[in-house]
Amino acid sequence: MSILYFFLYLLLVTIIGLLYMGAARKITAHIQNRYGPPVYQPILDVLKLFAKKDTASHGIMHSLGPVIAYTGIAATLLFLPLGNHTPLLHFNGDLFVVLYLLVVGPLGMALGAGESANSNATIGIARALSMMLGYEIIFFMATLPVFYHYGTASIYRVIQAQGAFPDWAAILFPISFIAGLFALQGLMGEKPFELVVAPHEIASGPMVEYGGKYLGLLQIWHAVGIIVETGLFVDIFFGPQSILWFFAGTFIVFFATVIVNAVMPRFRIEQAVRFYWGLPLLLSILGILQVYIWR
Amino acid sequence: MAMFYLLLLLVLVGIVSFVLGPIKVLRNIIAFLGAVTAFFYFLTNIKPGLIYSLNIRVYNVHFEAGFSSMFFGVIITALFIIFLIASFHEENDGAYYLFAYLTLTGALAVLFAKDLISFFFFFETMSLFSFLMVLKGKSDTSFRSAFKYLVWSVFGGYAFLMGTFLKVYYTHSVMIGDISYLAGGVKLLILILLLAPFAVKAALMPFHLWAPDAYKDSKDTFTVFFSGGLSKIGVFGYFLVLFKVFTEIAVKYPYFLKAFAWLGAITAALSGIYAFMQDDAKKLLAYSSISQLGYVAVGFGIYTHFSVVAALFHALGHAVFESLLFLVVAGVYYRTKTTDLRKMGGLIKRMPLSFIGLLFGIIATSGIPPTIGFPSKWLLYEALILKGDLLLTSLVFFASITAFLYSYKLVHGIFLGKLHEEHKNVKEAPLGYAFGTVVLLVPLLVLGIIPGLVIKPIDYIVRFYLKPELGYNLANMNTPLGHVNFPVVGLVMGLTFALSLFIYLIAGKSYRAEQTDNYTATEAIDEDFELHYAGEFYGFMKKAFGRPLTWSFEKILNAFLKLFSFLGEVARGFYMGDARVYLFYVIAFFALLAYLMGGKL
Amino acid sequence: MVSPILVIALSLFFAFVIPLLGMVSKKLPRLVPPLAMLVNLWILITNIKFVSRGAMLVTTAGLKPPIAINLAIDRFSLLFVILIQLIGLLLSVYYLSQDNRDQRFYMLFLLNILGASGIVMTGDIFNSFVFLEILEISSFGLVASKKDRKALEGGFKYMVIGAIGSSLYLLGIIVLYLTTGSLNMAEIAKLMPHIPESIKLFAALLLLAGIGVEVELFPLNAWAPDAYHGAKDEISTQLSSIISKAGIYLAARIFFTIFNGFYALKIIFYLGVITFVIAELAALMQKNVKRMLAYSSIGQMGLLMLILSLVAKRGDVFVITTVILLALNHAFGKGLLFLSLGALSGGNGEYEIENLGGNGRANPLAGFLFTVGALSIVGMPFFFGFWSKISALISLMKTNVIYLIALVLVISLVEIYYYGNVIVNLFRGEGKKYGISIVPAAVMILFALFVIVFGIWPHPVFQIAQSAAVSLIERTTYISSIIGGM
Amino acid sequence: MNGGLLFYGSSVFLMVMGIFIAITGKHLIKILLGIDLFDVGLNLLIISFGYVNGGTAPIFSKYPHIFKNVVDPVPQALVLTAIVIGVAEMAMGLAIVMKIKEKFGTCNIAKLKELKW
Amino acid sequence: MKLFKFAQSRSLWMMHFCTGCGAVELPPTMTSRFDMERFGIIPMATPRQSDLLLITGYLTVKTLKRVVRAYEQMPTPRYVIGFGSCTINGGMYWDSYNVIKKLELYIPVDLYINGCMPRPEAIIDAFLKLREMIDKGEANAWKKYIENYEWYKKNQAEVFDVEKWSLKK
Repeated sequence: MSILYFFLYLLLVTIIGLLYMGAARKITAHIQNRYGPPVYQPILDVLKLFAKKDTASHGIMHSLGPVIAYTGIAATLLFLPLGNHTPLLHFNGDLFVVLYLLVVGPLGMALGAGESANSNATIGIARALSMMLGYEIIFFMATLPVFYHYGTASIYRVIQAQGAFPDWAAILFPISFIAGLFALQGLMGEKPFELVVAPHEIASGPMVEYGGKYLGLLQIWHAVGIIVETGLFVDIFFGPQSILWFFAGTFIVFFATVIVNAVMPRFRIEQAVRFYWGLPLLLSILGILQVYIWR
Repeated sequence: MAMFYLLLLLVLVGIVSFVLGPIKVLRNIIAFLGAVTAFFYFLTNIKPGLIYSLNIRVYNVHFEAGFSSMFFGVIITALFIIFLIASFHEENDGAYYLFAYLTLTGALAVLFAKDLISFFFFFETMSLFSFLMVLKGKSDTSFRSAFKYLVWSVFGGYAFLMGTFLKVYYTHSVMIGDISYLAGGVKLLILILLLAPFAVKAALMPFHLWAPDAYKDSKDTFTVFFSGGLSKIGVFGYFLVLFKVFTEIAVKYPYFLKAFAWLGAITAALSGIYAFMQDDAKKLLAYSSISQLGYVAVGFGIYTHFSVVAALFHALGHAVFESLLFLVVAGVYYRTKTTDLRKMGGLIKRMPLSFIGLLFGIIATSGIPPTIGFPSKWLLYEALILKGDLLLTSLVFFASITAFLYSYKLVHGIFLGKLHEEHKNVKEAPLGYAFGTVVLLVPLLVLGIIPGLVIKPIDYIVRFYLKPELGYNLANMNTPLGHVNFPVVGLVMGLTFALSLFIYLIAGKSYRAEQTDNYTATEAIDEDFELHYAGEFYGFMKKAFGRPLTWSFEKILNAFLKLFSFLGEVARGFYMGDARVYLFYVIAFFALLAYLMGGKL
Repeated sequence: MVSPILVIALSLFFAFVIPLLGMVSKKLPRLVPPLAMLVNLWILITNIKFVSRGAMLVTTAGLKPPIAINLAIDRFSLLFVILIQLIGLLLSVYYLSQDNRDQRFYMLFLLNILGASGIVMTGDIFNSFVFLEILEISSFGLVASKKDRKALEGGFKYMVIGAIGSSLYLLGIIVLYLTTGSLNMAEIAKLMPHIPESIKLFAALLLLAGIGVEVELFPLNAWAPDAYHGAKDEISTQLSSIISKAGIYLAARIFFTIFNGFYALKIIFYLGVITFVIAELAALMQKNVKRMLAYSSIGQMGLLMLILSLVAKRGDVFVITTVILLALNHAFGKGLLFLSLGALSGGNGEYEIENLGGNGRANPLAGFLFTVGALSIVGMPFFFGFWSKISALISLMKTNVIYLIALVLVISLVEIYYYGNVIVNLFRGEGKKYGISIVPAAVMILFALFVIVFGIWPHPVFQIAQSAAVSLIERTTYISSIIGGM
Repeated sequence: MNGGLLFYGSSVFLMVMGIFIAITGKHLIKILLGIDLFDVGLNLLIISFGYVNGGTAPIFSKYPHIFKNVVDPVPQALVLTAIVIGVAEMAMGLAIVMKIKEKFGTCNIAKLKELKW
Repeated sequence: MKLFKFAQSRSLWMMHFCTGCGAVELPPTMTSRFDMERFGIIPMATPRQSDLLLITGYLTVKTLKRVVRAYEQMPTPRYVIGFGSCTINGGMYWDSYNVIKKLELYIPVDLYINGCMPRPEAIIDAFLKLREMIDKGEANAWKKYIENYEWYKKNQAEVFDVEKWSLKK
């Protein structure tokens, strides 16, 4: 029974993710005061992509790339408790399992894109991996004080440990929270740090050779990715939520990143990495020091 | 006695394979059989606790097989066999195998040695013969790097000797015994001196200058044993000095341990950065090997039960995936005669098995779950957080991020991207390499999924010195902080992979696009259009790091060495060349002495 | 019992027979030296059993010791004589392969060996001066025998310093004679306590001058680099292996048996340290391999004297055994290095590191032998040098001079640097091939064999060195067996 | 030992002159002569040690029992051999100097600077 | 499946080959005044990802080669809209030696918008027309390209070296 429950769960999250992407396009449209597509547009896009007759593939690894990407994000989803709603497997793994599974996605996509032997794709991947040097560190340093404070590495227990509104981790550790926000912007690949899929510069980066169903898979991967990344952030900083409040929380966080995405221009890659080693790094170190002093 | 017979056996096989040098086939068979018998002899007869001392009138050499020496001995001998099988494909002369066997003898003898002088003797033997092995390297720069390696390892050896003499002077015993009861700063000095050679062998930051060149220039198959096996002697040394020689180090010198951990973290981070700046596959792997050994140093620096078990497990992991990577690169070199990432590319089409080997190797190097790299990294992080120094944890995390960068650059440079014209009809790596790859893949996955198999012996070693706190069984590991069930993680990844494969299959079919059918803004491209972007892969990161990238410890060291050459100039100046001046020296000397002794005359 | 005096007599006889043989045929003189050496060795070996306890006295002209000149041989001096004769034999066999020698060279060679063995055997101080002079004059000749600009210059410098040194040595003897009234070493040793302190110091200083030149201590060794560099390779071998060993024996005999090791040895200690440091550092900067080996040889001698001077402090057997080990290792290792360098450079004397590049690969045997010699001198395991270096460090520790161990280790690191530099250069690129005939190759292999065989199993050499050291320590038995009459 | 100031003074003077010439001499032969002077001075010093004022040679066959002022014979014997050795030294030295003149073309020691540092 | 047909018509990813003077009409259609995104049409960077190819003006021999290559790189089902009269009959360049007179000969075109550079309203109309055609299943010009592939190739061969430029299927 749990297998069916697992499929349903995954489908639900994918659809919600696609709706988030539709909402994002709607928000950016309204910011540019135009109507923008209907919210369910991404679902249509995915269906259209899967309906494509035949798409070009450059080898087994090329076609397996999106598959591994989706595997990575799906596996991470399973280990991530959504609010205090406990999914199947969060007991068998903690923060580090999630962090390392998060990397499997981009690595799989990178392998596939690498196989497509297109220089745009490779430049895109080089940027994606270098960006990780920037935001991954800040994200980890932002979440570290929370885990250290509650003395556990399992996300579920961190959620339980945080009480009602006034003693959320976001309130107790404001500096780390802000640093986490900076990191989230990079993690999601939103506009100031949208160097990986920069359509104008490197023709949508790694996705340059992906068409049809591969692109469909990558869209789903991106959709689930939004939920997982924002969900992780919400779990750590916003404490125990019912499933509804959890999705509301993720949407609010997602809404914030989309707004920033709609108005910000794009960094050059070395500027982006250097930016992360500037203010956000300082903030996260302050966060850690705060834990030492305050605890 | 068993230990002495083992070493004797190895030396004899070495000599026999030297004598049989020209007859290739016979020599290879003998060499292979010798290694295998040594391995099984090692497993069957060497029991921990076996004591044996050999009296050669001048000094008596004491051997003792402890648990840790068993652990490392098995790793090193196994890697030696894999190295041997792969090396039959290269054309090596008899002397190559003689030196290989003598290096192995030195390494094993170091593991067994109980008294410090014989420890130094075998350490020097190992350094000398591995120097000769590197000297037989393939490129013309291998002389310079071999020489650098020799000077560095002899520097380590002499520091160790100095430490030994200090120890013997104060404790009047040559045995590897405890020195923590000594008074004053001398025990810190002895500790640092005894630790130096192992920091050199395991390429800790300030002592790592020899490693990249030596790993790059030595013969490819030997690098497998060199970086996988011999660096384990460094790790064994850490364990030996930090636990057996200086038992109450945590109590007496906690700051030394903290500095040691930070040094390990800095090594991991910096060599990670240098790794992804390299354009040569072997140099990249050399820096990656140094980076991985940095984690082991961090593990020892934390000095809790978790961290030491993590360090030993990571040392084993390093032996497995580092030798796997070097083996695959050796196979690629054997076929394409180049290790320069810019010249290779697209070999996945021609060498699929090697690609799988390298893929799992880099997954293990970056510590992604189903492989052996993940449990040790996970345990290391748990230990770091439990210990409480979060800044160190962040630096270690930064170092493990660099692992993703350089491992992807490696796999992309060699296997992905455009297949060059000259590699059109390159065949798969020969049997020796393929066998080694497959053999190494098994522990890489099995120990990744059920780490309990190996945690048990490791815990058994560390339990003797540190209070056991790590709860573990065959499948999962838990610490006060968190709990991981590794088979479940592996299973989940397999399940989701099957799911997404299913989604992929039900969608439409795809056709195999030809290599030139590529999006290049609709320009027509032909064969020699350079699509393979491998050189300067992270070029822009140079701008991101900016000037600090140019600082290197080598410059500081060379400035220091200038001092010696200055002194040399001064010393040389005395011998002016004119006989009369010499005469003047003699007379002046006597005049001076007479004056000094004048009082007593 | 064949009297060891024959060793000196026969050598003289052979030396002066050579010109006669020379007239008979060109080939014959070459055979004389090896024959002489063989006979000497045979004589010495038969005498071993007489030296098992205390010194053996050989009287000349029938008179009792204090009056006549006599030979006093104990195990310590017998070991050195056999060493000198053995290396002499090897070198003379080496010369067999070279036929462009004129007979005078062989005479000088025989005189040199005679001088060296004379010093080691004599019991009379003035007699040691005479043998020292014979040794020095013949080595001036040998160094200058190559008759090219470098050799002559080296020879001249050696001559100037050697002459002055030996004159001061003579003055020292006279001072000792005036105070003790006798010339016999044992006699002087017995009367030593009665000599006033300052006179004893003045005599020691003067004697130190003579010996210092031979043993290449710092201010007195200015001639050595030029002499080694100028001379032919075999002569440098002879210089480093035979002549300096005789110097070591003389130093040990005088400063230990006669002066019973008093504080004057402090000077040698400091001199030894300075020599060791300066020589090795100077060697670091050398571009010419021959000169580098010269400096390295001086450095090794400095270390040796350093250890010798420790004898006075504790006087236990281990320190002297180390001295003997170091001497043996230096004799064979350094000799091997000079000979193989000759083979590597094909005897035409261009020893620059650059144009030696690749020669090791071109003529593999010479390259291999050079590496063996270098690794042994540097003290790598499985070579005899390892044991001598370790025991040197242990003896340093035994006489609790701990900081010095650090200095010796740092300096030997420098040593490994420049030796490694040469070795690596030898095997890089392709060099010029020089033919090497069987005889010299055989000699070099014998040298190498000593170093390797006793490197792996040092037990027998330790045995001999220990017994010789014991005989040097027992000063009183030496004196009693000589003065106390037969 | 009471040879008087004359002998000691003159021998020391000779030795000092020898050394001075050897050190400051330009010409090779001058240096050799300096060394030889030093030897001669030394020999004179040794002889003067054994000198007994008014003593005669200790030949007992003619005057069997005179024991008082007999000159000490041993230093004289030593000096004999020392002189012979000095000669040998000088012979070898001059041979070398001849060859140097032939090969270097000059006898000026400043030119003998090929082997240095 | 009707749902797929609905999805295909509602989300058309457009790649406009900006030759000639039509390109300048597209920005206004994309941006806030006319906002074609509300019909699910967004510009994509590479032919692999797009299903709608807009030829926005006259084609010369040089650009036709690239258009054909881009067209072949697009996954099926793919649609082509020709802007302006130049694609129909060469427009005002009817007598120039290197302008392609009839686009029809070289790649199948689903829809033409006449007018010497149609205004954004006309473009939006065209998109809605195309959406109906897809719903009704009439927009299968891409099948014609596959069925009489040789005919198209013959025509193209007259104009440029097909061997070098076209993709080997």
